Amino acid sequence: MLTLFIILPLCGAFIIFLAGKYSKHISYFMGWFIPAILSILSIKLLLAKEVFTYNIGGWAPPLGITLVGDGLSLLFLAVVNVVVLMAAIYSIPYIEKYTSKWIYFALFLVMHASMNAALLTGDIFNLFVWIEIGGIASYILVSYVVEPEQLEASFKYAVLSSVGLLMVLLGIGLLYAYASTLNMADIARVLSAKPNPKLINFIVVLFIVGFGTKAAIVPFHAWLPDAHSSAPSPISALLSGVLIKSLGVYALIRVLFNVIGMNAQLKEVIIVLGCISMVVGVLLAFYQWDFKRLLAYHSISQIGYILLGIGLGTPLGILGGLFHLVNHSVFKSLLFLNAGAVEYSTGTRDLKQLGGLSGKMPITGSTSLIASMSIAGIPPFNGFWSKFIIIFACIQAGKFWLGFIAVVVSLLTLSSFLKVQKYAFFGELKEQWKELKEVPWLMCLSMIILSLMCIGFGLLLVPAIRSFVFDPAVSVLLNGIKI
Amino acid sequence: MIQIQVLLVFMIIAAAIAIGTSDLLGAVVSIGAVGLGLAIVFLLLQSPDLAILQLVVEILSLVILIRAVGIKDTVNVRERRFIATSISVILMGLFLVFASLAILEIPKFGNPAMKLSFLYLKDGFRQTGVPNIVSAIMLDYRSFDMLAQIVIAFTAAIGVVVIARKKIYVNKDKK
Amino acid sequence: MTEYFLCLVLFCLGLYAILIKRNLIKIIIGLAIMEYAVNLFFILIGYKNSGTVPIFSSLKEPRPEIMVDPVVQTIILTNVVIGLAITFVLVLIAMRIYEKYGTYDIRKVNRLKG
Amino acid sequence: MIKKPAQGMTLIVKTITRYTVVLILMFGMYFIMNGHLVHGGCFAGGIIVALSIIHIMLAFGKDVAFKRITERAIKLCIGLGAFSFLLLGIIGFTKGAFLYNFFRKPGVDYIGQPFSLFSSGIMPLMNLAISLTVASGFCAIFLALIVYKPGGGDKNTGRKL
Repeated sequence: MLTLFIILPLCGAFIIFLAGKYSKHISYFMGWFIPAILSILSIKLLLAKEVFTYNIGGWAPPLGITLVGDGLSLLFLAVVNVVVLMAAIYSIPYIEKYTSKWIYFALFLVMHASMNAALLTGDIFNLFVWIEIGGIASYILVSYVVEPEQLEASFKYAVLSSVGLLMVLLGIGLLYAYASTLNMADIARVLSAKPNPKLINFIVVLFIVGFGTKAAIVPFHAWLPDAHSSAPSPISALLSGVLIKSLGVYALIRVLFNVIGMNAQLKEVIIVLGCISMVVGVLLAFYQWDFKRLLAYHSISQIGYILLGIGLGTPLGILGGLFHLVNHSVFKSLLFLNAGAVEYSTGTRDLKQLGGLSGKMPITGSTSLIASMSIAGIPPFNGFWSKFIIIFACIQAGKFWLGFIAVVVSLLTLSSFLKVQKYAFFGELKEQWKELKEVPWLMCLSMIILSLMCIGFGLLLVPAIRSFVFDPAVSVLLNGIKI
Repeated sequence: MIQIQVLLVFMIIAAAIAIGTSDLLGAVVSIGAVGLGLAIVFLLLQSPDLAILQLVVEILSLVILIRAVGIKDTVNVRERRFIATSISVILMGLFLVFASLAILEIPKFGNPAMKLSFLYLKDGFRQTGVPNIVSAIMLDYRSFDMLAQIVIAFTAAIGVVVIARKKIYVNKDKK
Repeated sequence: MTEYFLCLVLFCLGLYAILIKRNLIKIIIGLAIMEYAVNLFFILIGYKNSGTVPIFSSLKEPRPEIMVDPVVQTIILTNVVIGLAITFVLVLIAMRIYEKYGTYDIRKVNRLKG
Repeated sequence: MIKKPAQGMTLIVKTITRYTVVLILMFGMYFIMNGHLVHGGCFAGGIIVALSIIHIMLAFGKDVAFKRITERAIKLCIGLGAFSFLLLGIIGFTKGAFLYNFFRKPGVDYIGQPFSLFSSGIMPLMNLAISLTVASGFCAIFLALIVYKPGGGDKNTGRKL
């Protein structure tokens, strides 16, 4: 069952590469059909409330590579597959004007497979390899429309994340030399049997630098605004919505919580990193007039919220962090898709040139309003609930100043998005946008579905649903993996 | 092992030349020297598989780097930036200090722990019928890694094709 | 220990090149040096004193106890391929940048700001 | 054997290439076939095969190489190799698990006769599939780099090689 998440996208990619050149409908069909199947499957697995394992090649864990689907993996898996489905539906009209659509969809599915595999694998070196593959596919997709800005962003992204991942590899080497095994549960067992603070601290620093580069935590965030703002919009949505989470945050928390084991010091470090990311991201976003660049800086800020929640280490904090992660991937991909829709019909991303678009593009306008209110934390939408839980967890843990910072950053986010709404969608309609039309219906469809999710995801907190969705993941982070 | 240390010093010198020289072609050739040194180290440390692979990969990447350098680029920045240089040297120094504290904790050179790999060595030949244990691990025990490698080759190939394409928009005038 | 230390020095040299150098090709070279250093580190941690190649030559005398570590060799095998792929993609992107901007100098490749 | 084209390197290089290309190709083939028995392996073998084709391209110019191998065939080989590897993995489902060595009989040591060419189940087939992808993939990369000429952008940068 778990292998399907890797086999199907790869199979689709290879078939598209073989046959997609002759008929573009094959690549379109494969592009949306495989994520659709997998998202249904992943939701079904999430509701089953079990721990799935699968031994690849029939070899038991220390010898072979095991796929592990526990609560945390399955939660991430569901989010990734749903967002990938939306981005795939959105890409079909968006990509129409470019050549080599089949290679676009092949790379898209390779990226999908790599994210799924990185989430499911239980082997630390295999995790590294799949992160690397997702990275290579995304470097190429960022520079898919070969414009100068995109090439520059892609080069920067590739160099920085390669350096980060080499650091991770050095850490894996030290870990292997010490523990002499590669399976994550095994390494955790060895490390708890013979702890060694000097070595482990160095390895932790290497892992934070490496995965932090992938997750764009603040000292290592330089690549994110460039890559996110210049990539094609569905790819931006994927990068910001799921890739930095599944390859960055997931890998970081999986390694820190389940392999190395958290202690009070490490929690402090993660909280501090999260706070810096929150504040710096939102302050830098304040001065941006490029729509997508502004969203990219907000991604950094929201990643800070997630790290803050998870770093608190209390069950409520972890719940808040994971819930905010789910919400963020929904509303941030929706915002990037909105920005893409604006760019698709007007050809510009500069907020100063836009204005009054919500009259001409009602669906884009209303969905972006929902997403903006959601990211700013206005009560009925999902962003409010997760931010509320994180702030409440801060207060519960006795760290009032953290809660205060979170509230202030939330207010700054609100003001920043009021700016977006005012300049882009409300206000006077400029002369040159008189002839605008709404974007094609497939793009509208994916935006509408995502905005419905934005409205409805507050329901995930109802205890009956929460026990399926979040409680297994929280217990995995608190108690460690069991195979 | 004294041979390894000599080779490592050779590689460090070659790498320093590759970084420091102002001639790009010379830099590429020096990086080739580093790679060849690495191939010899692999050979000395009993892994001929890797020595062959490293040699071949070195040739291929050398050819392609020379192709990139062949665009005659005269830009070469030789300027003194004391602040940036000193900050990065301090960073490197800190990294080296902490790293050398950390490497004191792992098993010494020449005495690996080999808990997992001894299982492979003991049973690998019997279970898979492959005398080359590296191939046995690569293709049978950890064949998921092999799948990943093949996906990497596939991705790089089609990625290079897509970046190198000339025509980007379907309609010429639509931009 | 000396071997490990020299290997880390090589790693630092690559990092230095990436941080300081402003030529795109030099940055790619720095990345390649870091790849080499990590590969070297792995092969060093897997070596056993007076070990032999992990390849059996006959069925008669299997002596697994004196062979060197095969797992690190598979790790390096994968890593070499990853490095090759990344180098190619980067070289091609650098060449396209040269076409668009007319230079490899990173200070002139700065249309993205902020 | 290979006709003299107008482009390419000098006569000496061409003459030597004519004799060495076959040797390099056979060396690569040897590695691919014996990857599971001796040192070497599918990846090195695939790259060596790719290098032999690159050798022809460098010495004789790309037109001669294109006569032998078209770009479409190379792309087909990339997809076919990768797909057949995945297919080998999927066939493993019938006997137990993904990527299971389906020639293995439970309880019997040494799949096939040890040290013979057709031993160890699916590994020679896997070697073949991988080397097909690797060889054609790196050929495609090299083609893209060598066919690609800077130009089309600014006038002063479109220098020819």
